[in-house]
Amino acid sequence: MDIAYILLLLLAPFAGFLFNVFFGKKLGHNGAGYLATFAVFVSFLVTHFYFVQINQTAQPVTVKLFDWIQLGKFSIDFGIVLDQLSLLWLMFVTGIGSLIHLYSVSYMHDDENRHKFFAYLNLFIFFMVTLVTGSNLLVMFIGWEGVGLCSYLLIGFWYKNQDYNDAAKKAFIMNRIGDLGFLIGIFLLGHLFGTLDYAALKSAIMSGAEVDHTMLALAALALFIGACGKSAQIPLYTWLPDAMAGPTPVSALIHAATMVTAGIFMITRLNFLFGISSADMQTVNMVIAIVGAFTALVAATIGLVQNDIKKVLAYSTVSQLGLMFLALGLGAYEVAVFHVITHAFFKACLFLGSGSVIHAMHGEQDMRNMGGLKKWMSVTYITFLISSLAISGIPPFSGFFSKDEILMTAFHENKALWVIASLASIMTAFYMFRLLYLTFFKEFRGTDEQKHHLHESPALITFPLIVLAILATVGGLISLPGNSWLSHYLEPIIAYGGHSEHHLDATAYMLMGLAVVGGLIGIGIAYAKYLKKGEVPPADAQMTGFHKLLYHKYYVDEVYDALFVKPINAISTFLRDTFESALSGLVFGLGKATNAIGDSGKMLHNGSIGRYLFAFTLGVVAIITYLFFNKIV
Amino acid sequence: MGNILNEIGIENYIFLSVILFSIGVFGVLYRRNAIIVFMSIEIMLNAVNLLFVAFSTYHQDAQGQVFVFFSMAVAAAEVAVGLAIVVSIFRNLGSIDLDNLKNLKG
Amino acid sequence: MNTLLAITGLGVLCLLLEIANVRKAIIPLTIVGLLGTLGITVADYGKVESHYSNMIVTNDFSVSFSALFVVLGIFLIALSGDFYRDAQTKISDFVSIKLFMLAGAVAMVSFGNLSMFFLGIEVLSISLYILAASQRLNIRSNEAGMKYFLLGSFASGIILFGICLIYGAMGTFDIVEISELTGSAELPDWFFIGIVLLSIGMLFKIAAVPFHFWAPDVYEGSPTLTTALMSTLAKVVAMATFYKLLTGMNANIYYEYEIVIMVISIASMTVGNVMALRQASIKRMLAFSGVSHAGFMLMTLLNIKTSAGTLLYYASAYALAGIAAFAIVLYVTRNKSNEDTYNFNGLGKTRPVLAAVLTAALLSMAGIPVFAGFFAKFALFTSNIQAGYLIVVIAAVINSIISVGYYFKVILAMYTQEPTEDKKPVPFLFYAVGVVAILLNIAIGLYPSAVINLIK
Amino acid sequence: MSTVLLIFCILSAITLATAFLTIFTKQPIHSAIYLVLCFVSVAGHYLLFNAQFLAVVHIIVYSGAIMILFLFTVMLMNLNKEDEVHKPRVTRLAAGIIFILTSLVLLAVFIQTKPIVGPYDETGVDYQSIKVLGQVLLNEYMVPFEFASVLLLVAMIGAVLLSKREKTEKN
Amino acid sequence: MDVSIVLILLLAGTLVTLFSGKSAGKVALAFGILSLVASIVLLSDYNAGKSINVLATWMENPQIYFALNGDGLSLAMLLLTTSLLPIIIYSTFGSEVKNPSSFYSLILFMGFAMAGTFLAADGFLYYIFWELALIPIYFIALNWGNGDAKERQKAVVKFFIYTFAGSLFMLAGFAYLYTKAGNFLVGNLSNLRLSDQEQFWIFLGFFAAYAIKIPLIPFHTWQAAVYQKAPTAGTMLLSGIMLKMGLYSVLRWQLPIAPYAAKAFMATFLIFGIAGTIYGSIVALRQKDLKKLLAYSSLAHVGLIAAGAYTLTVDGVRGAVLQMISHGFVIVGLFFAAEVIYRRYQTRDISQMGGIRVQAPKFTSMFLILVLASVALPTTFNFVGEFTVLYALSTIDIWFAIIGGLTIILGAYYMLKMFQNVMLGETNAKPFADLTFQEGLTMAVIIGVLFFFGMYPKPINDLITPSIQQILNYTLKS
Repeated sequence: MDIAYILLLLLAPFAGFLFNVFFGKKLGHNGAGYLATFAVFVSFLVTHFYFVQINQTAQPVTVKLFDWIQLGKFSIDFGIVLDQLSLLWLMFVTGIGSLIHLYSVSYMHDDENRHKFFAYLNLFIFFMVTLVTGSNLLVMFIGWEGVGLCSYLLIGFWYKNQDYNDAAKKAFIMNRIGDLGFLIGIFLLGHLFGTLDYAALKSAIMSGAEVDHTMLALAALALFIGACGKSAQIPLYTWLPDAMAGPTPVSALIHAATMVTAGIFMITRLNFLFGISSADMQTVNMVIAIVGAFTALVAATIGLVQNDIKKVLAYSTVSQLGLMFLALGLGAYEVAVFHVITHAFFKACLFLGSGSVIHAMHGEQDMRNMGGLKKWMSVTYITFLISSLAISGIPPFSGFFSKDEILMTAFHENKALWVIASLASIMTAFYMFRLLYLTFFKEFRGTDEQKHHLHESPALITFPLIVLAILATVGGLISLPGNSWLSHYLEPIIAYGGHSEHHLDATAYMLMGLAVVGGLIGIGIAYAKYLKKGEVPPADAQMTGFHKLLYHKYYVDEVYDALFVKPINAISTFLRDTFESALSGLVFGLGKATNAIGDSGKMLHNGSIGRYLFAFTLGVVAIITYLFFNKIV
Repeated sequence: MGNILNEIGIENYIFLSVILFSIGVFGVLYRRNAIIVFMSIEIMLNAVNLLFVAFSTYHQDAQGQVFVFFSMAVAAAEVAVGLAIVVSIFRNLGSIDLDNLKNLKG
Repeated sequence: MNTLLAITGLGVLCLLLEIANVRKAIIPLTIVGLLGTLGITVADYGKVESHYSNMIVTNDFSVSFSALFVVLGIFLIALSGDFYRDAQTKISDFVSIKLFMLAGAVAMVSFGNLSMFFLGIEVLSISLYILAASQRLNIRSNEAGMKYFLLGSFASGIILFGICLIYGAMGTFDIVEISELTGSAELPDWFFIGIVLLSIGMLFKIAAVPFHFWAPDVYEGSPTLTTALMSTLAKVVAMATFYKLLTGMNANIYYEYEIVIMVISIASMTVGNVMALRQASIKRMLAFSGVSHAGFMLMTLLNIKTSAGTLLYYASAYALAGIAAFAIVLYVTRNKSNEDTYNFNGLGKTRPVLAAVLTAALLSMAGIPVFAGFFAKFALFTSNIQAGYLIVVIAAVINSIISVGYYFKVILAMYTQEPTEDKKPVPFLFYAVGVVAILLNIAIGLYPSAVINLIK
Repeated sequence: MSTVLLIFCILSAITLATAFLTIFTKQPIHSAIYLVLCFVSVAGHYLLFNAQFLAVVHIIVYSGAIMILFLFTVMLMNLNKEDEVHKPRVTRLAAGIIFILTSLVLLAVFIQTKPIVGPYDETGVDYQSIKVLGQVLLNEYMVPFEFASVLLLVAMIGAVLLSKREKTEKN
Repeated sequence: MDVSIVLILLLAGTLVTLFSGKSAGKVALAFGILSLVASIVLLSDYNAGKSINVLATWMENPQIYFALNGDGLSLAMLLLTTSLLPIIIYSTFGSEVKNPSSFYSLILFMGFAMAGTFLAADGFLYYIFWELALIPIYFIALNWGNGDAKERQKAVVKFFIYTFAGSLFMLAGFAYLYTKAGNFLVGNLSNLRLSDQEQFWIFLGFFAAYAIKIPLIPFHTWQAAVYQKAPTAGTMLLSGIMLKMGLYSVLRWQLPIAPYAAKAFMATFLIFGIAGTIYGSIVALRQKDLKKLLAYSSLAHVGLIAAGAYTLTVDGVRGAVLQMISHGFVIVGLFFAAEVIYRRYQTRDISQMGGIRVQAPKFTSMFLILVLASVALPTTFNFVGEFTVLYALSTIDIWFAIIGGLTIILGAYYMLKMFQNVMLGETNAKPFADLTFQEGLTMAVIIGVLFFFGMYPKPINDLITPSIQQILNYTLKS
């Protein structure tokens, strides 16, 4: 029975994909969209069914579908495991997924390739489900690459624009860099333990078998590189802001709520590996924490000055993901998971909200050309405000709880990281409200043409916004400080007992207070700057100094370009034009040389009988001389 | 009848023959006139014939001399054919200078 | 013996037919006669006999090679009809000369006495001189005849000298006696000098470097049919005779001599192939290719005890491919003033069958499988590795590579260039000879043991 | 020095000298005459060996037949004047060097060989009279003898073939 | 039924096709499918444990057998050949082929020779098939190729001479082996106890042949030019099947016969292979000609396959074989895509393409799937192979896997860049009709195979593993 349900879970989106690919165009105007939504919703229902079940039984469901790849030491089957972690992830993947599908029905209704869009979205859900439910690393890798593919397809959805295509390509390739790390990690683990199955790996590691801990740490590091690629951490984060080229629902679903959290999912999934207490592994964890913290800070600083509404959200996503990695690095897996969930709620809401704005503005994304939109779009405004408060960590919104947990963990483990993370949080509050003020307050700065068309989005768009806003508000309930349902729920997953729950002591309250104050400071500065003074960010050309550096994202793209892309292309050109022809010339050269000898040999055969006779006689003399004066017989 | 070689020595005949043969070779290399070149070849053949006879005496055996007959027949045949070729070249070219025969080369 | 008589008789018959004024019958009759001769020859297979004071011996070697020569002779005579269409009055002369030449060739592989060998080689040579110069109004033909004649008589002189020295050492011309005497301790050094001089003469006949200079010029200048004859029959005959001389006289080849053969073999392959690369005339190219094949065939002498079969096989493969190739060359260069490669342009389009035959022939020469040339090369390699001459094998490998270069030049011309002229009618015999020869080639390529094991 | 040896030396000197002169003389006619002398001296050698029949045949074939053929051709071509251009000096020099080289090498080879020790065979049996020769030639060497006829036949056909005017030529 | 049936069918097909005039294509397709069916029957016979080998004496002296062995590895390669053959033949149906009877006949003949190469168990027979395969492709490239005739000749002749040169060294090696073993049967040759030095030379001799045929850098210079100049069917034959001849031969002949040398050289050849992978990927990056780009991509892939084979581990070899098969399909598909474009644009210059997606969505999807398969996206067959190979490399040394693994990054880079430049962007001014039924079917079949075995490679795996195990037993015996 389980198999049938699980196949339904897995294949409903896939069936949606196939149906939309082949027949989507014939399904009428919105048919494809509704079909796709329905497919995801089916998955959601199945997920829900299992979610309820596991809450009662706490028994994970494992299903082996078929043997897949055989290696000398072990074989890899195509297996599905539905345990607490995967079900949790599935809940919001399919849940938010359904909402965003619904949203897209309206959002994309003018696009001629709608059916493809929904097909890709369904395919994405399918791969995401695979990623989450796979019972071993390689099945996860299928999903891992699959969601990367969908990301590629959806970023480049408007394929006529080569810049978008470049962004898509960039996303795919940067992900692949991470994927290589992932693969190396898989190889190392496979080599060490002879299995890739989570359960088997876990028991092998937990049983304390003699393994090379350095190799284990290396495997963990390699896997983390994989996570960096997918979850946009330094140094592989630059693709995510560019990925905003895709339609906004895509940004919400893939590049905020679900796919980019795959890295966190993977590390949490493998917490029995990352949690090993060896010196080498601690170094790895430190690296993860530091990378996370710095990503949070760097992305936040860049976010401060971006003018594209979606870019701001993108950097905010990178920054938040950094915070999650910080938590992972510090061993607080359930905290990271908690933040993933709340982040999924409010960031999806934010993106969808920005989508609503962009929809109203007919594709305009530059905040400098917006302003005062709350007059026209009240629902959007309110949901946006709630989400902004949530992300800024203002109680009682969900973000407050999750972010606070991270900060608290950081405070206990490493003060420096806490400082960095807190700075990032303050900045987050600032740029989110900068965004809010620039978009919804003051006067409209766009053209009259745009102004004329401003309107609130239809219900299909606002409904998901409202649902998500509610979730963003109450999401914190799942893990209240001191009494965390989530920690309890995830207990079977966390191998080493998780980190000790923080007691609600004075320090905790002080930290909460500090965080809230920090958030408020950020909001306050934004208020002063953009609402009170009414500043509008300067045009691109007028930026100077640090501002310009930030605006250009520290020129990281340019540096990468100069360090990797250009040299490789230059080498390629060199090899193509010079080396290849030289190599080819070498082979031809042998032929040419032989021909040249042949040509000069012609002069020897000059037709003169005299010369021929000379050669003849000389030959006779030479042979006789050799034979009879060399060694007498 | 004694063996004449006891007084002269087969080596001397070999040397004579070799030198005569070499003279023939020299002539072939030295002259351009086809006829003279033919003559040189005849000298070579004669040198060998002479040696055949010397060996025939050496072995006190008739076969060597019989072979000389064949050799003569061959020489005659060669000369006949060779001269026919020379004549036909002369008809075409008006000359029998071997150095003029350089159309075929390369 | 029977073969020799039959062929000579046929030659005389030709002359009589001319007198009887039935020219048209000459070629068909000759072919039928030769087919009969082939039967007579093959019937002798397996016998070991000697005739007339051991002047002529019959054994597997002589029978196999004689049969090959007769087969080649049939092909060559079949091609004569069209080739001499402008000289009908002389056709009996041409055919009978070829028949006599064939008799000489048979004598050369079945001699039991050096006198038969010498006469055989002279009959062969003189016939070739005549045939080379036979277009007497063509200065190129004259020149070819002259060159061949001069160098050939020169070589004859050296062969004669060699025979003379062998006689001086042994006191006999009978090779059985000679081979018995070589075992004795009292072996005068003259014998070896004689063998060396004889070898040099034979090296000239097979056109090995550095005695090959005549070959390209003579091949180019001679009438094409004669070229075909020289490059197939004459070369194979000379090589077989060379082999028979060395084995028959039990010349006890010693190391230095083998080194010389090895060097000449490598040099022939290399010079032949490298020179062939840049030849415009296909006849010249085939001449140089022949030089290189001579080098290949010389490799058999390095493993002389066991390589008779290999030699027979290589010779058959080479000669059959050569005949097939020349049948096409004859067709293409009919009424042409030269034999340059461009004449073959577009043959693949106008005459696909002929082009396919020529392609197959060239592929065989290059040593590509299923064609006999491949197995021939392979057998050579194996036998030389067995003898321990790896260097020759490596040289042969490298040379095979070079050879592909020029063989493919012609193939390219046939298949990639546009035809320069309209189709001309093809005489049936050209088709027949080309196709039959190449089919034979492929047949022995598929069943090499049929040929290679003929001589045990 | 015995008389025989003396005769040998003189004959050899004549043979070599005339051979040289054949080559060096510019007039083809003179060359031919020197060659005849050379042949005659070779016949002298044959006589020295007591091979009378061979000597006679030699004179008849070479001095008689072959030389006449040569002379006839020379006359036919009207070559009896010194119109032959010499080969280039280098070639001649090279020819000289080759000549010396060839003779030296060949001589050296034969000098090096094991010397013949002891007296030569003296069977006393007649081996070179016409009778014996005839027997050998027509018994043992019957096949080659017949085959020589083929050779001559080929040469004859060839000579005719090469010199016969073709019908087309007349037009 | 034994394996010779396939050879007989293909040879018969060659002859029948040659004389079937205008309908040659259909006849050839029929024979191709027949041989596929025959191979499948053989496969089931083999799986049922029936003997499908042939062993007949061809000649007594020298001792040469007409020996064909259908073990798992050979059958896998045979199936690759016989399944690609109909696809390749069918793929040409959309374009005008001049002189079709010769063309299709040559294709079948080439299939015959390649199938023979994969089946031959006698070294001599194997060599004959090996060389024979060269002739048809030579003529196909020469006569039906494209581009400037002079350039084409140059490239094709170079190809021929180059590969022929390599194989002659192999022939010399076989000749040497023959003198040692007295026959050519692969089993006997593998059981020879050659000295280390002998093995060294034999290995090198074989390597000359295989390195050029595969091709490994730096012996690859013939490849790009020939791929570019040959007609697409020829390129497919070359890249889809013929390349695999070299790789297969490494496994079948080189490793078991010269095991010591194989072990001694292992690291070197791993580096050769991996270097080829990186090199090919980098050069592919800036190619202007679509077919050339695919040629270099092929170079990159076979480098990795070769590296897998030379790991001398079961995983490496198995991965290599899987990769050989999957690469065969995907590269045929990709070349076909290039052909589809060529049929419409009459060019292979990437700079003249772009903006096709708008006009041809079906084609775009299929092309994209092939591109993704070629960059080894999981669920495609290529991933299975590449993963296995990389895993095997990692067991030798993790750095091999890391550097070899760069191919998944670089591969994605050049393939996606190509895809973007060819298919995406503003609508092309030139019209582009979407796939015809014939074209669509061709691509769909290939894609189906890629996905099916991508998800379920077990049948192939089970088929090849025992023979690989056996080969490695020979190789690794001390």
